[in-house]
Amino acid sequence: MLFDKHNPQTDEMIQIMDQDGVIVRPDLMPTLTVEEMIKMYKTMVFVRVIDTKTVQYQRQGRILTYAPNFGQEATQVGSISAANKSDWVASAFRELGVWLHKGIPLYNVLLYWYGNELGMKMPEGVRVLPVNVPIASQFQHATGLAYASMYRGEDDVVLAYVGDGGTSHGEFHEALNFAAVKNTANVFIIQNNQYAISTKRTNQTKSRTLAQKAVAYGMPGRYVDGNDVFAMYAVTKEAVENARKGNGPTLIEAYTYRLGAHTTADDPTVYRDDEEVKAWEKKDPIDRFRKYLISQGHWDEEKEKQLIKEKESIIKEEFEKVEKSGFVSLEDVFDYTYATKTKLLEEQYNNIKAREAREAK
Amino acid sequence: MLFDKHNPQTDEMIQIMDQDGVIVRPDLMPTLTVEEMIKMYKTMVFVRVIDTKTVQYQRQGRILTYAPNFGQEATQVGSISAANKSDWVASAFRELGVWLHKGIPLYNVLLYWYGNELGMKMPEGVRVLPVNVPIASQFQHATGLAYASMYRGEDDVVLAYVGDGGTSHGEFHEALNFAAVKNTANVFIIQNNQYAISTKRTNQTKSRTLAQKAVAYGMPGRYVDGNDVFAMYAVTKEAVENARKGNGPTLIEAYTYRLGAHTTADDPTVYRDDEEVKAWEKKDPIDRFRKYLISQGHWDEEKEKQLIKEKESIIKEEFEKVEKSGFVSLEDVFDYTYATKTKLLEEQYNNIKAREAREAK
Amino acid sequence: MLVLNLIEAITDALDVEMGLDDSIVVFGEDVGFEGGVFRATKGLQKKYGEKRCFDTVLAEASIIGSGIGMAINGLKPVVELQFSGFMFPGYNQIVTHAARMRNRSRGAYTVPMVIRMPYGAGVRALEHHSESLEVLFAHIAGLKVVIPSTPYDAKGLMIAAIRDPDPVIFLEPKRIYRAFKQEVPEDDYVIPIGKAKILKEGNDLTVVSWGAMVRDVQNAIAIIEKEGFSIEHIDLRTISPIDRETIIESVKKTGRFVVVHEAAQSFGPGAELITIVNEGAFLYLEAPPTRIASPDIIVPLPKGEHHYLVNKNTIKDELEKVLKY
Amino acid sequence: MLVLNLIEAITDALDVEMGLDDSIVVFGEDVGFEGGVFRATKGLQKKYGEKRCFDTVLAEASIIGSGIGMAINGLKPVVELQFSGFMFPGYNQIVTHAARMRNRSRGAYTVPMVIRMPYGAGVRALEHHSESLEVLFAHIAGLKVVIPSTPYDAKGLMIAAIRDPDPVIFLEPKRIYRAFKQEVPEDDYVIPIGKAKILKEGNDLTVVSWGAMVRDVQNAIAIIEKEGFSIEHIDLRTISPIDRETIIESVKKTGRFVVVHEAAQSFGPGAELITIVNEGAFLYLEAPPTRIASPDIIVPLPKGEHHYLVNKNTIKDELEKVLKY
Ligand SMILES: Cc1ncc(C[n+]2csc(CCOP(=O)(O)OP(=O)(O)O)c2C)c(N)n1
Ligand SMILES: Cc1ncc(C[n+]2csc(CCOP(=O)(O)OP(=O)(O)O)c2C)c(N)n1
Ligand SMILES: [Mg+2]
Ligand SMILES: [Mg+2]
Repeated sequence: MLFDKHNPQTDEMIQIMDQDGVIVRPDLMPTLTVEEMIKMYKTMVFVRVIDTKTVQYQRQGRILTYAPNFGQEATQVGSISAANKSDWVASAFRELGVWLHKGIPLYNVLLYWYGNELGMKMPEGVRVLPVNVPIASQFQHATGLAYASMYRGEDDVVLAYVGDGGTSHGEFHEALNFAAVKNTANVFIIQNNQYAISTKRTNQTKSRTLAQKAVAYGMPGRYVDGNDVFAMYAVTKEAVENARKGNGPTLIEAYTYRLGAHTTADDPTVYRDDEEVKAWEKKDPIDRFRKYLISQGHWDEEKEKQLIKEKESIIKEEFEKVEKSGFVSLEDVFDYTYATKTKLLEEQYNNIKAREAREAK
Repeated sequence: MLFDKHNPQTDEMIQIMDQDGVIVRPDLMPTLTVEEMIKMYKTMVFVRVIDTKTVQYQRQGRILTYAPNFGQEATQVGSISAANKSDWVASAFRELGVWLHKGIPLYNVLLYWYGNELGMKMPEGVRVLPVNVPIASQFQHATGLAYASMYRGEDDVVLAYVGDGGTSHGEFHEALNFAAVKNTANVFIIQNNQYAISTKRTNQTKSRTLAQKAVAYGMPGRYVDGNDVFAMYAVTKEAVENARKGNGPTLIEAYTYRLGAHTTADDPTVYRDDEEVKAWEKKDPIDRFRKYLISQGHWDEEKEKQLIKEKESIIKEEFEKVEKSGFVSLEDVFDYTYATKTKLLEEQYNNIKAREAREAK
Repeated sequence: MLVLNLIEAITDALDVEMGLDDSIVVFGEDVGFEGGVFRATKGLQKKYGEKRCFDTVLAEASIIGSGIGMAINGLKPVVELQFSGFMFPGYNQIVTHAARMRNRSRGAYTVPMVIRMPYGAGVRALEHHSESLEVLFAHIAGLKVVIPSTPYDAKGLMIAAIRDPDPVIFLEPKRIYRAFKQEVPEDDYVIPIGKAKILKEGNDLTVVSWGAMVRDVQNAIAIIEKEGFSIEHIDLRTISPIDRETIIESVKKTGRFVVVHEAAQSFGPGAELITIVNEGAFLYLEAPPTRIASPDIIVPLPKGEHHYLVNKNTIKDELEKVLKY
Repeated sequence: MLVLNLIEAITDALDVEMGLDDSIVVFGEDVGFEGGVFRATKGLQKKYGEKRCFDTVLAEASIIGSGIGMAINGLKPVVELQFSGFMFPGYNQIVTHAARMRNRSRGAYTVPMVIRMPYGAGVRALEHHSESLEVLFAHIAGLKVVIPSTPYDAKGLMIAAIRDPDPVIFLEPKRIYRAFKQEVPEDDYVIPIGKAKILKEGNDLTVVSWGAMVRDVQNAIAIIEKEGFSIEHIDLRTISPIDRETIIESVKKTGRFVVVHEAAQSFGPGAELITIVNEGAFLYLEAPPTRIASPDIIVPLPKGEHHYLVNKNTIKDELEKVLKY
């Protein structure tokens, strides 16, 4: 156990790599192969490229709303890389790095933001719950998923994500308490990006760290530099393996920053200074990781250029496919209310179908 | 500040008087006049007498349901004695000692349990919210009451009570967080009586103490012997005065035990051992206080006998009055839905009135 | 054949189904060790172990929400809310998740879950222990809502609810939990959700009721039929989806319609039924379709409750009015 | 006179009333510093200070619940829920406390509070951002429910809601927040809660609608009247308590009735209105009273939303059917 001496009630944040990409705690450095690191790096860059492009598409009026992840790529990719394929994820809506790593096709993600539920139909074997809009409520599902696995004697772990704002919600509290009492294999990750829309983290709660909220549940809490992909990986790995062994849940606070807007409907300049943003840009998780990889001889400018080019063409291609996907069919809108349409739904469906046929003429 | 070195995360429980009525921490002993102590003692005995009698009445079929307080008298009376007349109370349903101290007439309390809402109409100047059945939801009202006082620059404090079971609820969490963020004058008191109906405290949460949940809100937490009236008084006093000075809320766990049934509808022998109950009977808060008072020459057997006789005759008298109160009028049932009856309510009222007139014939 | 009251029939249904299907888990506040405050789950923990029947922490949103997670991951939770008046903290999970997971995931994840709760007034209880909230569920797409009125139906509907691939709200009329006993088959059987039951055929008037009110209506009908009227009495059994066909057919025959319910009048379940009758049998109506419901007030505490509950006399008087219209 | 759109009229109402009454406090998620995600409270924090207009933590039950405490202790809270789809976590506080405190305390404590929330579909939004939930409030004794359809009404109703001694649910049709502007008096004025408005008199058919739907109905009526029909159009404005008299009088005159709403059909608000018409004007009816409502499905995401929303064509077709019945 690496981090069990960690006390989330102090200001000591777990960091392994500093903002210059230097490993400051070699003793804590996780064992990752070069391939694994490169895979993580590539996913992080992919997230950045997708965000950049999608925000552009939104400005061009080609997509309605989008919640970008700028600055939170290490939090997401570092944590999820510590999980197995068969581990579950219950996320909110700002976890693109998690979703891509878990195998949700980019097409699906874009289709969802484009306004089609089909995007959140998970492909067989992708154990991720759909985008969850009511803040913090997904934490409750996470405990149930874990209970069911435990019930069958399976050792799958459930990772759940929430924002700093979400920690204020009653559902956050109830789920953590349930998990601790039932000793379920849950890892609860707070992406503390310092804001809930316009509301500052410091106005959200008076606890010094969000990780220390673990004390309320008799659960370990970890306060981690969320822009340090290695710290995120190492801490999550320990929590995941601990849970897998039947030792119960952990709460992790990933201390990070939302460099972009809350969603494309939001204008962050209304409520925060440029200076603050600039200070955090220096801690950029991708820059930091790149510096490390370059310093180790695993990466170079040429590869970077190629990677970006490649990813840009993928997003372009996938988005164009999405744009061609058209509307959701009337069938789809009706067919998933129940396993079988009720007679009344059948009737309502037929009425609308007839009206649309008339209108089409 | 007496207790600010106290750490609710250790097992150290604040106790001033031990179970033999001996003052073990004279340094912490609050300054109370003999009159004040006697008043507290009398209220505690009154609660016990009322509980005993009312449970009897229930067995005789003269009252429907009742939630007795056996064993929790020090928790209730010790804490509320530390508050001012103008301080507010948001309690649950098992706070008889609090209510009597605040000045709710016994008649009202009995009328309520008898099944008449009028019992919870507080007399002018009694700042207590009515019995609150949905567990933990009253904590939210407590924060609002406190905000309103603060808003007007008044220094009233709001004491809120909840059970150990209630700490699991989302509303508990949200209210504590709100209070800490807004720095309201709230004192949150958990009557940890070890059970939520049949569910043991140890199955309710894995935190070692309930007081340590304060850490989640960056709020002081106090772990107190709830059967020690002096400890309850001293700790609450500090929290109340601290809040009054504008230093924000405190969470207090009163570690106590429900010696009786959850309510008269409950049979505790189904889910707990006699031995456990017997062990706690030795810690009885009234016996303990009495021993102290006798040892100091403030009390004796004769006074005790008289007190019980006097209180017994009061409850008897009041209950008989209640039994004569009859039914709730149709007016009362309709008149408080809105400030003014809607036309529809007027119509419904008239219909029922006419039907009842027909039936009466 | 067993001879059971309504709550025993529910216990029996749970027992039978748990015996047949390992994936069923039963939980809620005080549900495990002591078998629930009404003892609906009595004996199940002893028989099936703590993993399959357990006490939860005091948190309704967590009861429903964790149940949703379990259902997605292969279990069939049957959860209890102690009283329907305490469902509100869990309502967010019911409406925004249980009812929507199938649609949100386009069928990849489903929530085959039963949410049980005792409901209704007339037991002289504390505040929040007497509510009739069927509309708050029936108005929500993605939920089914069931209310039995007899032990036999309770068992068959509970088994149907457990086997249903979608979330079912199972409202138990606690006023008649122990009101009477009935023969109930020992084995499993199903009463289809969505099918009303014609309790009694008749020609002059159709009366629809459900839950505890069925017996009050039966008593009123018994009196009225002595006056020579012939009344058709339908037990709705499923509040959503409503069996419109059975009701409409009946009104086409009788020309008159009354619905009787415990829930508050305004925006209550009766309004939906009257509208269905308007939609399906308007030209057959010989009198205004009528609802008999509780007034739009808060359910009074015991000493005022007699003012509140629809009683036999009200029913009788109203039925007569409609018959003589 | 000011010329304002609907959301500006709400801001203006809050501003005017806060100026007149020190006890009004305004709060909710993001309501203070940035003035709310729709900017309904824009400028209020700057003008009245952080104590009177502030951001809350992300917790709806705490927003409502603390508001209840404030109201009991002398303040008049006007709280915002960011979208009506997020009211569910606060619903327990609304139903079990805001609606009941007066009754529970026999008038000693009251909750003069306004709970504002944008509601309704048609803005091509994410899940839970398009719900029409008026029934979930209107069915609850102790609440009043108001929905404006114009800037003028929005201001007058908001001021009435703030001055009302009981809790008022104020549903704002966000689809028309900025759809059009209207002259609005600068000073305070009140539109009484519980009073519908006859937008247009007519003889052949009564149509009731509210909120964003009013404009769609007006458009449909404009087309139909060209065919020579005369239609009476009523804006309900208050969903609870309903102005039954105005509706019944109108149907007695026209003999035909249609209600149009965005909320789901089953157990929806239309059922209550149809029942009221049955109760008050049965013998005047020349055609079945009819509801035009959304289907009983989950509001689709933007690429499917056009299937969902009742549109002008549906309204026109249905009105014609009733007129020609
Ligand atoms: C229950 C609920 N209330 C309100 C909202 C509206 N809302 C959407 S995102 C958001 C802020 C979330 O902040 P945080 O939890 O920190 O996550 P972040 O957006 O920063 O990733 C709010 C209030 C919601 N989605 N759900
Ligand atoms: C929200 C809610 N859920 C369930 C109940 C039913 N109930 C009444 S008392 C109780 C147990 C309360 O336990 P605790 O908070 O420890 O208080 P105690 O009764 O021990 O004083 C429960 C579950 C309720 N009143 N409210
Ligand atoms: Mg955030
Ligand atoms: Mg307890």
